[in-house]
Amino acid sequence: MSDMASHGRAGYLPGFLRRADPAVLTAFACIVVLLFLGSLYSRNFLSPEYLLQQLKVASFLGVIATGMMLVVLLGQIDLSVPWTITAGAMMACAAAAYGPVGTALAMPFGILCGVLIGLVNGIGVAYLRIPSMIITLATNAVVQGLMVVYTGGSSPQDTATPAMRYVATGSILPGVPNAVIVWALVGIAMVFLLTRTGFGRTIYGIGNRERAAYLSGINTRRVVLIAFAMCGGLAAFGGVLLAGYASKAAQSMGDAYLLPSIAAVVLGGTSILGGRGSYLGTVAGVILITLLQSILSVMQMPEAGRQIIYGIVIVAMLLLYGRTPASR
Amino acid sequence: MKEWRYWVAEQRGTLLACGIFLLMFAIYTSNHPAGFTANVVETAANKGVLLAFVAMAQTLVVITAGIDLSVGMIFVLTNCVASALVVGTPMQTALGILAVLVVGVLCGALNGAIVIYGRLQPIVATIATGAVFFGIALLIRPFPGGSVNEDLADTLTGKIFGVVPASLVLLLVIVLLVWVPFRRSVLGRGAYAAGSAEAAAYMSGVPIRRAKFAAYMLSGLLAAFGGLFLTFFTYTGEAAYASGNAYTLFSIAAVVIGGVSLYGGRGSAIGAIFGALAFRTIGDLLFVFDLGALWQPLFQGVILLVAVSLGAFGLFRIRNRLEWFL
Amino acid sequence: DPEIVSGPAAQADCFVPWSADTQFFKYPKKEGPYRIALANGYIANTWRIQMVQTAKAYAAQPDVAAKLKEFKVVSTGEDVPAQISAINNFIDSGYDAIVTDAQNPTAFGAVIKRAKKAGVVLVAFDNTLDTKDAINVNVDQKGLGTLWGDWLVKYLPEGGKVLEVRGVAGTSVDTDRHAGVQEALKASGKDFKITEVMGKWDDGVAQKAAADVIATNGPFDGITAQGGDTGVVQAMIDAKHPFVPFAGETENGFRKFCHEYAEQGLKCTSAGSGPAQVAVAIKVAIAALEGETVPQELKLPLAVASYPDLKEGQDYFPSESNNFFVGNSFPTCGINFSAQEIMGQSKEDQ
Amino acid sequence: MDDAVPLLRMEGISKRYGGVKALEKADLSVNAGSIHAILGENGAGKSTLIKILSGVVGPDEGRILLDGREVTFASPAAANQAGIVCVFQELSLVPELSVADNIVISDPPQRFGMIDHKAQRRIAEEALARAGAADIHPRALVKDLPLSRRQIVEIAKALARKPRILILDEATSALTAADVAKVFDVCKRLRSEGLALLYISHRMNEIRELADECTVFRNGHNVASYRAGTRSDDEVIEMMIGRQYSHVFPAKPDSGSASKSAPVLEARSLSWAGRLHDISLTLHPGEVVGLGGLDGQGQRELLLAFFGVLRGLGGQVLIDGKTVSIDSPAAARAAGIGMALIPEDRKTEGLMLPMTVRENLSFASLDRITKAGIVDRDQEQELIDDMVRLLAIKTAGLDIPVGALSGGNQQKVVIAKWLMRQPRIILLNDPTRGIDVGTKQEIYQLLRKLADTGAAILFYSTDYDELIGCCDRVLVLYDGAVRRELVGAEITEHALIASALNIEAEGQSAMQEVNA
Ligand SMILES: Nc1ncnc2c1ncn2[C@@H]1O[C@H](COP(=O)(O)OP(=O)(O)OP(=O)(O)O)[C@@H](O)[C@H]1O
Ligand SMILES: Nc1ncnc2c1ncn2[C@@H]1O[C@H](COP(=O)(O)OP(=O)(O)OP(=O)(O)O)[C@@H](O)[C@H]1O
Ligand SMILES: O[C@@H]1[C@@H](O)[C@H](O)OC[C@H]1O
Ligand SMILES: [Mg+2]
Ligand SMILES: [Mg+2]
Repeated sequence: MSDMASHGRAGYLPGFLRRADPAVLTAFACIVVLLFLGSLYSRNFLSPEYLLQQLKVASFLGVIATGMMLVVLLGQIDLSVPWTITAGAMMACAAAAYGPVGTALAMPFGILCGVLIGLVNGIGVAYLRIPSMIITLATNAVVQGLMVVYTGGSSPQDTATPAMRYVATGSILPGVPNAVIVWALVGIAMVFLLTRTGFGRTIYGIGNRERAAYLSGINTRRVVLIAFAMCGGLAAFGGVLLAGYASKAAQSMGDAYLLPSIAAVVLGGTSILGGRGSYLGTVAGVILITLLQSILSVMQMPEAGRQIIYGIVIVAMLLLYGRTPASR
Repeated sequence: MKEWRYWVAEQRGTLLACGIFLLMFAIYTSNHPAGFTANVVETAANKGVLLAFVAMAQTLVVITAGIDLSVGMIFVLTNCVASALVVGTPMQTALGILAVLVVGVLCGALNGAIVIYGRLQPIVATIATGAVFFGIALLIRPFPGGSVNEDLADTLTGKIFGVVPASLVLLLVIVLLVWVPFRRSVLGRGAYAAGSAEAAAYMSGVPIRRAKFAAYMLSGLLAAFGGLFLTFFTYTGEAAYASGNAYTLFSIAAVVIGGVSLYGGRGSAIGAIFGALAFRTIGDLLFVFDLGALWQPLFQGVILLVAVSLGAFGLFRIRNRLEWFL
Repeated sequence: DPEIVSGPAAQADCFVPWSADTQFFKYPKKEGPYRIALANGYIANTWRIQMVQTAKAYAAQPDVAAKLKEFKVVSTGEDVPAQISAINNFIDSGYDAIVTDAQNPTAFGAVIKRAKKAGVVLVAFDNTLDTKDAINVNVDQKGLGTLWGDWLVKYLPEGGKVLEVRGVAGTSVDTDRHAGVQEALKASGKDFKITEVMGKWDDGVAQKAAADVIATNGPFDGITAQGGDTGVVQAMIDAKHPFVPFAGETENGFRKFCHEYAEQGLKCTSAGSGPAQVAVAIKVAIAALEGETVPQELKLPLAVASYPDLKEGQDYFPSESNNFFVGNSFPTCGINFSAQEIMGQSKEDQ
Repeated sequence: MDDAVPLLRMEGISKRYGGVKALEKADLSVNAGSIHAILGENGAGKSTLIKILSGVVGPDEGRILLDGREVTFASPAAANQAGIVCVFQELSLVPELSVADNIVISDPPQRFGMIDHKAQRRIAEEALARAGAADIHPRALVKDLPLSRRQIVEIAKALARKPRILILDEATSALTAADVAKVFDVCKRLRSEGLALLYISHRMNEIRELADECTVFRNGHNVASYRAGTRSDDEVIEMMIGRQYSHVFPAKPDSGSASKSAPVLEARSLSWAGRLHDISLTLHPGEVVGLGGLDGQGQRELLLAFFGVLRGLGGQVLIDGKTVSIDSPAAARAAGIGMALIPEDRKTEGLMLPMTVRENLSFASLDRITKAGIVDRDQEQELIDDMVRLLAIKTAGLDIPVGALSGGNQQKVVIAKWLMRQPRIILLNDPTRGIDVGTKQEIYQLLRKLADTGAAILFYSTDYDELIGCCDRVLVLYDGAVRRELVGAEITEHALIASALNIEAEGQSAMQEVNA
């Protein structure tokens, strides 16, 4: 072995390819297998309408899981996602009650509320050093409380604005739902952030070892804070999209997204311990979860069977490619 | 350092949780219209003991640096099983109880096998097994119902000599029969060691897999005691998805309030019990303070936030910033 | 202990017994004013919030307030034991009557015994209790399903493909409604092919489930949904699914759609259980304390509005939120809240 | 003795990690009642060999003979069973458990199926006493002990297992002379009791004093075995590195020439948390200043204090004569201050092991190589190339995990990542711990080169030779205060030890002069 400076150029592959690990490829293979199995039940599972419909539904989870992935890369977790989603949706709708200005600012306002929740989480995790699993659990409860007060206390405006509806359900490119475009944009931004920016590097660095990152002169607390704020903002954005999709906001709308968003991130090969994972994997994970839920739902499987199969399939897929390396 | 100081240092988390609980419970009973009576204590004890079992179950896994997001579903599943089997003659009832406990142990063993031998991360593995457990619960109890040996149920949820809540005695017995022997066994120590520094423990020849597996199995067992007690408390079984998830999250909160480190290796199930009792008292405080109905969830959320942030006060004593990252 | 007496009940227009063999209770008369508590469980959905608000508004009406020394509300969340404990606490604290929307119909055996022993009147509504020892107030959930099924039979005389969007698995409300729908369709003798999905009484979930099933199993000739109806219609619109007869609940948003697309084929019946049933429950509790005769099981009329009789400003409110349940009055009981009134009231209240 | 069956033989052992051949057909033979030293550069395969011997990893090929009989160890526990006990280079203590718990961890005493605390305590006290550390309380948590004490506990733990073969893999690398002496006494006693000891160290003087037999490893293979004392140090080092070896330490400039320029860093009466007391010092461009003293006398804290890690610091820090308040490493490295800290533990403080060499190298310079937040990859590549060249970092590529590098090369990466910023003030916290002589030499030369180009260097080392060979001045700390300043020719082993132990000696009057 000699000095390897000459090896440098080889590292110039696009980031997502360089990081593409077998887990991601296997996850995509699982998607194909799922579709194949579904098509045995009904040809419609391969129809473009169904697939686009799935992509559209997946894009809500996709946006939410994007934020979740950021904090998971840090080795943290955000359990406040359910009510952050709801708060984003409700507050966006609420803003619409304030005339044309309110209507125009509805989406940014909803997202801003999510960012604020994320900031509280971030302060707790980064500055007060409370384990994220617990501080986010508590903020979830607080936000739920706030939303209950809001819903009961003042006559709520809960109808989505036309813009929200358009972003969630319209299609600016023929045949391609806007929601999918939104997810694609969020995803591209995320890939760029993770692979090309200094911020992305520090996310991975902190996820691997925050102490070393700190001693390298990184303001790790600020990075963690920002990541949580982004996670909150993205969850709220997901809520805004969901409100646009359903054309209204409702209290329980976030409940169904917590565990799937975590599962999607991990199924995509991101280590729950932080520091390792690629966005492409998260994309695969999101599509996997969405398809699995949809196929089980449509196959007229009773709820009990659906839960059992859902669980078994996740474990099976992880056993296929999500195992931590053997110690010996 | 004096010997007792080492003891206090070891038990700090537990003592703190105990203190928080006593303070909150004092506030509660002193504002309760009925005051500190046997009935009020019994009611609080029954409700607290349920969560205490689940929190103990969570503790065992957390000590190994894992987390069990299926613990609430084991609780729900064993509740459903108990509502089908723990009835009839004393003999049948006893066999039923045994079956319920076996189901719990099996659930824990499944989790353990997947996490330890399958080498999956506990968070996702237990999200998945939780779905399976719930599915099975729903198969057993598509609708709320079933029944339980009511004499036994009334005894265990009632009072002994009209004063001492039987549930507390039951909890104590389980602690002495399950937790204490585990804590003092080689496997128990192995579980702590694995949670604190798995590689180091392995290199030291600690049987970490067996220790962790034992922790997961006992966790399932304790969750099953919870499910059993829920059946005694409600006379029935119900495959309630929401409450399964709620108990999982409550148990995490209880464990943290109880001074158990989510990073593994530190804390005790006794602390988690006090954490559970304290957490339950947060809910009880609603009863004694005259809060608008719509403000109650917010109130609970804020108290929870304060309770879990208490640990952060230690932060201000930290003078070496590197200690943030331990 | 209540005496079991024969009917009819006092205020017979309102206190309608469930069936011919329903028992009647006569509790020992107590002197007012009374201390009454509402032990709610889950709170984080609009129906429940509307319910709690209605309870407060009802208790504040002058003639009711005059009879009450105290009216206390506690919401304990989804955890059954917490709700049981709350009721125990109310009993131990000497409340005269306790009204509850029970998280579980079968879990309250011990509480019922305890209330009986303490002479406390226990009234359950909406999610009622499987018992003969407490008063139950509810709409007929199975009857609701039957009503929906009959509506579909009426508009699909030849049978056809029906989508049934169900509620939360494992709840009695979902099971009863489902049974009602199935039986009605089967009783018609026509050829109905039913596809079921779970919508969890939630617009988002229902919409997603409906969109999936439309893409794979559609199109359908008729639809029935319990809760989440607005989302289901939205899914039809998004998928360009033809508008077909629809039997659903009473959300304002759903009714707005029904009005808007009626001529294109969205012929609806909209029926359900209004949150105002809590007021009936309180009313029964007071009557029982006053020593009047009350039925053990009390059946409330369904709030129904159907094509082509949906009236703006009465059955639906175009400028209001999509998100509340319109059916909120029980005229036979003198309970006439409008939903907007309820959801707006507390602004001045706080 | 030579024709008797050796206690242990390892034959033809090979082990690969991916593409890296850690060991290739390595042999080793060890006799009872002797201390056998294993020498070799970083990455020579020493640790891998003993990991195989103690059952932590399995060999790809080769066999192990114990008392002439072939054995295989499926786990560390199995090796323990056979009497093979290892003190690993990476400590194997469990931080959340107490010292006593740790000492008995592999086989705690039991009564009625439960751990017998009384017996455990007895065993622990005995083992601690044998390791010369009776002052460590058995109930103290390991995580509360400083590194040097932990290493002693580790040795006590090994002793409690009653080994036949005791392996010490750089067990003394964090120990100071006094502790090392105690460990040596233990080793010698064990030898006389008939044990075989395998001793790995990069400190030649230790090997000289202790070893009976030596085996030198290079590139995963044993290149020579000899009886201790039959080869000169230079010969041994040449066997290890496979090339000519001369002057370890670079020449120092005329003493005092640097201190004529204005100080770049100055401390006035620094104090902190009862651990630092009234420390004043100055550091000039072009100087290498050492921090001496027994381990744990506040040297680390002092470096951390400068680097902005400690809160509630008393006194003043001046940069270029102006008072500054540095409250984070981010502030310390900022332009205008330009400080760098090579931390104590490269694995947890210096590097992100699973990340690539590239990412680690540029991690502390991200602010310099990003424009509008975006990494300029060309600029990054240039800087990295410079550094790889400057420090001669041996790696199979820039996009492999840095954890796959040998210890010495990992340490070079840590140093390189800071040199990339061209710091004016370089703080080093025991940077050569666990580094082979060849690499050490390179580092010494580098330090001097940096000083010559105007950097100011503050250098803590547990190795006295280093302080003597490298430093223009040495500040000896005792109990958080500067006990003595040694300048130029005053820096001798005798003076260092005397002042480190705070011995009343001829140094006393000199010290008073310094303080005055
Ligand atoms: N887990 C591993 N994965 C990949 N490569 C490894 C691993 N462990 C060791 N190596 C490689 O094997 C070779 C031998 O390493 P080993 O740790 O045995 O060296 P050593 O002689 O103990 O060095 P040092 O003196 O630095 O401790 C090195 O090139 C190292 O990079
Ligand atoms: N290392 C020790 N030295 C002396 N006494 C001890 C030690 N550890 C525990 N004890 C004593 O043993 C008894 C039980 O201690 P404790 O309750 O702390 O044990 P534990 O928590 O079950 O197990 P562990 O000792 O592993 O923490 C107490 O009397 C305690 O003082
Ligand atoms: O009756 C149901 C009520 O209990 C639930 O809270 O909301 C939906 C209603 O249909
Ligand atoms: Mg202890
Ligand atoms: Mg080594």
